Amino acid sequence: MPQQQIRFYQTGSFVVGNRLLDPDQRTVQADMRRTNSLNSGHRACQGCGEALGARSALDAVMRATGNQMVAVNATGCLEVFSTPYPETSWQIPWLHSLFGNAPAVATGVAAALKVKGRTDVRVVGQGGDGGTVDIGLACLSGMFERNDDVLFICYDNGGYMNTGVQRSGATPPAAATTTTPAVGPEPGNTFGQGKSLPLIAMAHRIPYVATATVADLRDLEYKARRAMEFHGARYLHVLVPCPLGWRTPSSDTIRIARLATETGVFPVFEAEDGEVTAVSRIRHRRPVADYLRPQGRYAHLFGETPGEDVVARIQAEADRNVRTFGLVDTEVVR
Amino acid sequence: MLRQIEGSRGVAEGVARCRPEVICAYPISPQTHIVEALSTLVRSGALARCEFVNVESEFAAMSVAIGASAAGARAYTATASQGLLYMVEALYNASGLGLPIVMTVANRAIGAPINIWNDHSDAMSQRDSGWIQLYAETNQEALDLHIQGFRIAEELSLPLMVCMDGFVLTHAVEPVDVPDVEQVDAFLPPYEPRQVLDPDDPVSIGAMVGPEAFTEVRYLAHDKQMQALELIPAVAAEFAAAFGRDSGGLVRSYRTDDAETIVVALGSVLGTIKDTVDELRDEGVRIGVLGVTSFRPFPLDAVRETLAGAQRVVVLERALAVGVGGIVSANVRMALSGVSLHGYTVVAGLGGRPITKASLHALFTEAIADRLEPLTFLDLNRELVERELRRTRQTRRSGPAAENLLRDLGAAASRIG
Amino acid sequence: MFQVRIHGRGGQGVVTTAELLSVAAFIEGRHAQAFPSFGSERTGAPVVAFCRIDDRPIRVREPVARPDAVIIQDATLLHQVDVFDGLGPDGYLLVNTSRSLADLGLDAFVQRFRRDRVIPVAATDLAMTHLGRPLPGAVLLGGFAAITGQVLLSSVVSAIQDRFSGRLAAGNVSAAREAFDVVLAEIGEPARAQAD
Amino acid sequence: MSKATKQGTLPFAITLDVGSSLANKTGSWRTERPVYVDRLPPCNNACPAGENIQQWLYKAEEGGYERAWRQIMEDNPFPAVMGRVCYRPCETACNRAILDEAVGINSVERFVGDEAIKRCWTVSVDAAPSGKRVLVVGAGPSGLSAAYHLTRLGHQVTVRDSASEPGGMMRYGIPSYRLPRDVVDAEIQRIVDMGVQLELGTVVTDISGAMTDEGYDAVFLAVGAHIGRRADIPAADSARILDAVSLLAGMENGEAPLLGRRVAVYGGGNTAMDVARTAKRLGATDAVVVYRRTRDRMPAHDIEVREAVEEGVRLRWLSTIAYADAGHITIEKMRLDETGFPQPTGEFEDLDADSVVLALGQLADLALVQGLAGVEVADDVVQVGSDLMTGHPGVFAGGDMVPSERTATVAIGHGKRAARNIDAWLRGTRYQRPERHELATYERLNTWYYSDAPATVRPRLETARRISTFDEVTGGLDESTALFEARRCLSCGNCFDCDNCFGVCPDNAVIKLGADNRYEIDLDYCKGCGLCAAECPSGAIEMRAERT
Repeated sequence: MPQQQIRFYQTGSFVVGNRLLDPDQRTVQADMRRTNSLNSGHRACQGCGEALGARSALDAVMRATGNQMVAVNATGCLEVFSTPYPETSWQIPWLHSLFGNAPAVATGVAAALKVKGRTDVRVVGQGGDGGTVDIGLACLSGMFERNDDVLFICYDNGGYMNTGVQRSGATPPAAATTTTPAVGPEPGNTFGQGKSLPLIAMAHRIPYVATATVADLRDLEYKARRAMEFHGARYLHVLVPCPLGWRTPSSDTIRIARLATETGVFPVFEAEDGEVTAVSRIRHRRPVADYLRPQGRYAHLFGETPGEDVVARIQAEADRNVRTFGLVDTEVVR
Repeated sequence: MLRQIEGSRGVAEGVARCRPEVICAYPISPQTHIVEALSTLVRSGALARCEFVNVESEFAAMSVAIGASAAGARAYTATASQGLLYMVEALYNASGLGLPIVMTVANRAIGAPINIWNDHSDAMSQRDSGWIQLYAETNQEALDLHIQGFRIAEELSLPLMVCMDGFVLTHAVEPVDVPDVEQVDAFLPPYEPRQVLDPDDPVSIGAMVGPEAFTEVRYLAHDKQMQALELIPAVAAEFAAAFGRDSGGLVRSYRTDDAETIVVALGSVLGTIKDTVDELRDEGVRIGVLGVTSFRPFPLDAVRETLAGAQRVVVLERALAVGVGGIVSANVRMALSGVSLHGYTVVAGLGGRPITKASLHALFTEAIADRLEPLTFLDLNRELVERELRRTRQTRRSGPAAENLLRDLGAAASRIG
Repeated sequence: MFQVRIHGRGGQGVVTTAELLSVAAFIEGRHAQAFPSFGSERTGAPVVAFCRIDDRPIRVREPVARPDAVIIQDATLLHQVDVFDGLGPDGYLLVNTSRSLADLGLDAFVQRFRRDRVIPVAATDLAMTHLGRPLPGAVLLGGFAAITGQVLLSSVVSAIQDRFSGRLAAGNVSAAREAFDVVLAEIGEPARAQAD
Repeated sequence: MSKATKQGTLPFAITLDVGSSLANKTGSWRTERPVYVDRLPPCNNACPAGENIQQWLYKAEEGGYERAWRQIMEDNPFPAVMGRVCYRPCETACNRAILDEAVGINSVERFVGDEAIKRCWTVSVDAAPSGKRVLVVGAGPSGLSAAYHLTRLGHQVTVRDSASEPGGMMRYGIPSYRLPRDVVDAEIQRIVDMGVQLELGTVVTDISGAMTDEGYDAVFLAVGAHIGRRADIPAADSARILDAVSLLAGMENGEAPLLGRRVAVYGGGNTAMDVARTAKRLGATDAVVVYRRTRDRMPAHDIEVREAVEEGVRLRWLSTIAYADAGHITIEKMRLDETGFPQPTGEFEDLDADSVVLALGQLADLALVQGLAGVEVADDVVQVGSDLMTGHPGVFAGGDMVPSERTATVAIGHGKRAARNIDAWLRGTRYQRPERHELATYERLNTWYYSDAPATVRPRLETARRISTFDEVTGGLDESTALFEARRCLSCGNCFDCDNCFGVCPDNAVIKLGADNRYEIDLDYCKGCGLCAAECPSGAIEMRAERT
């Protein structure tokens, strides 16, 4: 009989730890003295996944580095809601330069710290999917290719939400944005081949690449901490639902992220030197419709003229993920 | 030590003596020799404690410099032409954040048509980017301006670009006095950032500023450049005292005291102009030249002071504000508001066209006789453009102008220039 | 002011030749300025470089249009580019060739110049002998020193040693020396009093 | 605001001093606020003994078995007994059953109860002596439970019982292979040690006398139901017919009844199963339970039936015994009418049986209330109010002798209820049942956070050894399995300090108070997104609209 170490929680997937764990096993977010890298008073929407993801990731990095860290932020929601003059919500040394250059700016900071012998201070670059997979991609790829000592974190909410929900390279197929009506099967986004930045990052053979979601903050923390055990370029891709852009209730942010993983739409895994080393198995596999239906951006797939064919294509994508990453032991959809 | 070396090499040696801690390199002619030379200096250890980062674009180059500077490192990069334009967004950001980055701009034309040769279109396009712009007349001055540049930039927390004519200077081998490390160390203290990313004293740099404070922020940026009007000559004087050379400053005049005609120009062409001025002086013409070293901030008072006494001003520009004409001229006119004299704008040396003494001699003679058009294109091949204009008037689809012109020029295109 | 124009092809070290010449002059405490015909010429394409030598600081930046001397590193250019353009009747002309001017069919062209100032030098051959590589530039400067007297052979030699090292330096030096002797022999006596 | 830091004056507006957004009270965005609530867990709700199951599991899962045991003892003095014989209504109600399998509450209770016996934990009486004396008639689960609680409430209690040993049905009704006697003895002894007066072999007949002459201030009647219900089956004189209750009681007194090799048991209750299984253990080769309805209508609990069948007991549905003779009985087949009532079919069949044991239910011996003023008897049981008081002031009754389900657990519950009401009555007040929370339903849970953890199966004695001995059939859990089982509890409807709300708030608007003091919402910053409520595993947070 395996000893159930953690009460209530799926081993390894519980949210933030609890009284039954040894203090050193508890998550940073469970710590009354956690650093709150992003403190209260920020102007993020109610139920913002990005605010939650950013605080959790950076708190973990702070814990891992003994607060010896610097963050560089791309332009975007996170930057705008966290630092409108005269107030900032950050508790860390933080620099915002431009939309498309955060990885390069982070490289610059890392270079400066290196030349000053402050290699104990670690650098984190962060941005939304626009600043990462679109306008920031060239700088990011350069940072990867040079293997600069930077952890870059992408908070992926699948669109340009800061400017009012426009399509980005990370907007999933069939999702509706304010600019997709022109391109996709109205009003949803087109089906492309997709743009998996984690895979692109892996193609650079950088030491560490991982994906995570706000549905599993413990896993997110673990990966942020793990990333700090490496030197060189590291990439963490975090799925952060956006109640505004996804048109979901603010209280559903985590539930939706969970569904993204349980349906296979968003594979959660780790890779080292370009090879997948671990995947988070799907616990109770669900059909993609369970993930799509609650989201307003997919409402057109479930209206008077339901888009079964579209849903089927998305299901096929999820199935591919499940196969590619081996997300479930047995191929049964519950 | 006085050495006979290529301008790019001279600049690299000068920059190295400023001990930059982070150098971002991306190739583009005619700047490339500078970062190549710096790379070897880092390799050889002549430039120690320096991170040399090979970036993937000029945009990245400036971005890396921004990060490095914000983290308290002395940052340097070099670029030209399209490269400068490619980093424009970051240029404004660097000045907005008040990061004292120093950058060499090996001035080069901007396409299309693509053209690798020298003019000032690139740097001129960034005159409002908030960067200080200093133009070098010789390779010696180019080197010296970098040493002064770091002083000025870091004292004001403003980025500064040293503009030197591409090829004309960067590729020219001439005597350059390369100062000793000790000399430079004594003149240029280590970088003390005004703000820095420090885990032990964290701050948020780069906040979003709304209407309630944006005007003030911009005003303060302008005020810094006004302070530079004081600082630049002060630093130049200190430099002269320490190195025994006149370099930099706001403006430099040559034989202007009794001049009726004063030519205003920037950069390496000043040398050729001075020779021409001497020739004309020998003919008894009262002519002089005013070299503008600091184009940003623009020294309105100094320019006015020199020009106020003259009867005519010929502003010779290596750039063209398409649709209006002169860029430097506009600034000179501002300096002369209220003063009535003949003003001529001459656009010369675009895309590497040589500015010869002969042409200048003729030009000035015309000017002195006040037979000059208010806007003149030096050595413009009238026949050629007329033909093209005729062509375009005749047929709607007359093909690309540049190629037509080349066709008309024929073999001449492959000629030296 | 003494102005030199050097013709050659990309990859033949034309720019280096101009630079070496300027350095030689610099070594003698004179003012010199060397620069290429700014362009993006690739290997094999016709290229030009310039050098000015003067006793006063050189301010002018225009290309050399009226050279006092023209050095042709590659004789095959003779019929492709107007290499004599701007060269005055008293101008010097140094051609890298193992053949005679007649063989090159240049007689007609060089009529207007002083015979003793138009010298063919088998620079490439010399380079191959001493260097094992077809780099005629430095070699021609030996000839240039002899024919123009603008710079001393010793200065050319130190410029070469300053720029190159080891075999390359040694080879170039000995080749330059031989070129100097060859040209001297050709023109009988040094153009300039050897007192200094 | 750009203020002087170690770095000197920061550049105006562009650079800001950290953490300054605390000045921006985002609580003003809120239209709903999260509120922490406590709900009634279904297990607690279902427990006839009124145990706070969730609470003692919470303590047990930390390994705090003594604290868990003391929590049980607040309501029930028989954890070790209950951990064996309770029919587990709590597990039937358990929300976890919907997720995977119900939490093995009963098994943990037994583990904790046995721990208490092993470690000799005792309960102290802290209440000041009230000077009141209470007579309890009947030393069964109900009576002893009442005695236990009354003692803890400061009253002096005497328990009288006609039997020679205390425990009532726990001893005389339940076979020892289900409930070893040493366990019963231990838990009763603990009660006696608290100062309860035990007078055995004493038949009480005169209640009012006891109150007036002996000066008892109140009486609690809990005599149980020990008389086997007879059914007049046509039978030959030579037919051997016994009744279940006396048979089982006889076992306890060491008299092995002569049943023969083939035994027919008549009835469908738990007692029928007990008898059939006992018969097996006494060497019967064939034990048949004859019942007139179908299995699903059997009053016997499922486990009982299952274990009986495992041990080789045969069941005959839809049958009544029409005639009993020596060595065989005649059975008439029945069929259920539309109302589910069995109707004779006229088909008969013979069945070999050396003896017939009647297990058709029990009756209470109500002689002692005859003539007791005000006490009303109907349907063979004493009528009581919700406070369990009979029509006779100061005389209360509970257990099998009052209208209710007849299980030990219910009896123990009565004991507690009676004690509280008696205590109130003695103090001249009325016992007020505390307000009950809203039920914690499965829908309110966020079960994602709970482990996939199937229930621990208790070790069971292999059949061969079972039917040959009276050894205890079902074993207990060891410490690790008990811990595991305890930790399967979902804590339905009540905060368990999981830190979820603290962690998932995007605005850091949940304040962790620490040291099991739970949390509090920081209304200065809470934007009312509702994530904490949605992600609370146990459904202990509720969103309430802000007053407009």
